[in-house]
Amino acid sequence: MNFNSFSEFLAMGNHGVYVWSSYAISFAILLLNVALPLMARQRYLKNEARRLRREAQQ
Amino acid sequence: MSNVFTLMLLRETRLMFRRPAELVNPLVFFAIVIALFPLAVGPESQLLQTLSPGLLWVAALLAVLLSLDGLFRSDFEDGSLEQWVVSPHPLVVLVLAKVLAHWLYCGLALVMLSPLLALMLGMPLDRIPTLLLSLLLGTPVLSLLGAVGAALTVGLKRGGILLALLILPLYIPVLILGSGVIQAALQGLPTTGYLLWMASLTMLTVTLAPFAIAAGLRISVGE
Amino acid sequence: MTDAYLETVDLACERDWRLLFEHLHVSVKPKDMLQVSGPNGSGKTSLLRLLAGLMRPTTGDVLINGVSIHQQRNELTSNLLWLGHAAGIKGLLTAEENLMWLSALHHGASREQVWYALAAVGLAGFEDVPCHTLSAGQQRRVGLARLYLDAPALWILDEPFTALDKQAVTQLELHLAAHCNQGGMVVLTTHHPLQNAPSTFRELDLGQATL
Amino acid sequence: MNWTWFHKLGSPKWFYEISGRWLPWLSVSAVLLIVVGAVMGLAYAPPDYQQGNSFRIIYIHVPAAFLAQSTYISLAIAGVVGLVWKMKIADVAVQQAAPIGAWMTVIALVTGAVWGKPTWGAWWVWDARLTAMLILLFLYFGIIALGHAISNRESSAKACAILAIVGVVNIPIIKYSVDWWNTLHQPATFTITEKPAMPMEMWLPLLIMTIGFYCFFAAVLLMRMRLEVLRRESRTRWAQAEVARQIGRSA
Repeated sequence: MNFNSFSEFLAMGNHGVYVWSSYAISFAILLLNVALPLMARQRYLKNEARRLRREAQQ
Repeated sequence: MSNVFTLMLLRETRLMFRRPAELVNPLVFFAIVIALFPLAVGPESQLLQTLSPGLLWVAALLAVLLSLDGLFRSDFEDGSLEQWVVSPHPLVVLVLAKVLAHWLYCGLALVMLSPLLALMLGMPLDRIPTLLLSLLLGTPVLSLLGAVGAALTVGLKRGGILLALLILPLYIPVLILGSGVIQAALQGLPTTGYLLWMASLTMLTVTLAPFAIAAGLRISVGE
Repeated sequence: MTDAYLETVDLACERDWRLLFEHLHVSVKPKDMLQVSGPNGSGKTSLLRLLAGLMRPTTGDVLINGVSIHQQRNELTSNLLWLGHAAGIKGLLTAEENLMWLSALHHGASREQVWYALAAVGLAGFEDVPCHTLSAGQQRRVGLARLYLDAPALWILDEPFTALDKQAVTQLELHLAAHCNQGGMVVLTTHHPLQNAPSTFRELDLGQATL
Repeated sequence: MNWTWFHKLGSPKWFYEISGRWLPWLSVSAVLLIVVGAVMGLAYAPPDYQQGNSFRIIYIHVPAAFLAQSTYISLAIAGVVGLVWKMKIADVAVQQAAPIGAWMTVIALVTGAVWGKPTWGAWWVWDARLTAMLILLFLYFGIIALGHAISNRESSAKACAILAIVGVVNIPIIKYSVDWWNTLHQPATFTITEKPAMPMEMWLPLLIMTIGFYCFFAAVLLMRMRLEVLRRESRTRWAQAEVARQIGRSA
């Protein structure tokens, strides 16, 4: 561990804003990359389910 | 084979001279864009001279880009492209002739006009040969790479803006080298090495791009 | 089956998520005339474009003498005359210039042959008129004049009869039949029932083939 | 050499089955590696003697930049495979990998800019590497835009493949010319990846993060490709059965 206290860890020697913001933005983008295909999949399955129901009714 | 090449050049020449407006439009555009800059940044001659290599190159690049949207469009719409694809002659040869014609009537014309505009921007007379050489080596690359984009977007309804999006990033090396050479010349640095680099870039594009253009046209026709 | 020059094997075509046709087996041998018919959007033009090698099939293949056309493009292109919806006629060029160029793309033709062909489609005297000043029917004839040049064996024609007057239609029908009788092959789409078809005439209804 | 595996890989059904087996492993290792790498990089690596703690941004920046470039190259490779061997899976890969690559480029650009503020005192400096990254982003935009503009999905995959190949030939030329451009106009004093001999505690997290990013890329790519394969194969029986199974599970 390179830091003596948690507050020092957060401060990052006055560069905390830069380090934490870039990590936050990057992880947000990574999560977005996971979420988008998952949502697209859900949407596709929902559409297919609706289509199958419609065809079953006919 | 070479026969078809010259016939294609002849056909393009005929078409070009029967619509002289299309021949003149890129040139007028080039001149207007160059005239806009002194109006925008002020007429200070030192500033204009420093900016002149970049201005001339960006304006030439945009003028070529503007003319490219129509490169294959009318041939696509009237069925000429289909005829080229079903011809026993290699599409690459036909395409090379077509792009050569485009360069002759657009790129080369811009090169000829550029000294006049360069002098208006205050470029010293003894740097004009470098300018001419850099544009002469660079504009074929603009035509060839642009034709790749034009071939890929010819079947699309609003291909114009997309074409710019595809092609402009690919133009960056030519732009950097082309304007950099003139800047180096303005600063009195040697330019031969970079001109040779540009020449090899041009050769590389001339050998590879026609295949990409032909493949792009086949896709657009087959859609 | 074995004497077929051009044939399709289990051909399927899909456009914009819609299946136009599948499991299509068509064969054309010398002297054959094949009319592809069907309602709008049934894939007539697509089938013709597949046969001409302009499009790639979704599945299946198109063969010439048993070998895929995509492996022997030259065999296809040097024996093919393709006339699409648009025939590749430039409005700014004259009829003669257009024909000279289009024939140069294939085997080439002399000026006399081009003049003869233009006369054959009733355009004598219009040789050096820019095509955009001609009427739609006359422009169509400039494209069709290629059929009177020293033409390849396989003709694939998409709607060749559009914009033609009655007399020109009859003339073209007779010319197509003559080409077949001399051992040529014609594949065409048209909505109009042919009056002068050769004995080898067949019709392929895509509307029924898919149902 | 036996090439059957190569052609089998081209079969969408086989791809769907095998990727389903790989996906959990890839996802788990991506999460583990990225978390471990981030903790090590943020807390345990010693601060840089020149840049202090702001250098910890490289643990994101470098893997993202690395991935952004190699993704573009893999686009071109997949494009060649799709064009030459007509492999459907390669077509799918080209279009599904492009957005991920573009997002990685965005990460590299944003972290590079944020790093620049304490180091150079400006959010954006026309540094050779950042500029090359920006151009790469534009190249990605071109491919994505072309893919969306062409409605016929086979033509669109082929067109994207050609554009990617042309772009890949251009990348070394762009890199060379941007470097030259940078030396012609006074360069920025030092760049984000320029490091004098790094101690082990410094580069180990970097290595872990890079591998983690690659696993992440592979996992997301497989997720996207699996969905696209289901869409494309919606007419086949196995895809319909799979969709029905998934619907049953989510209902």
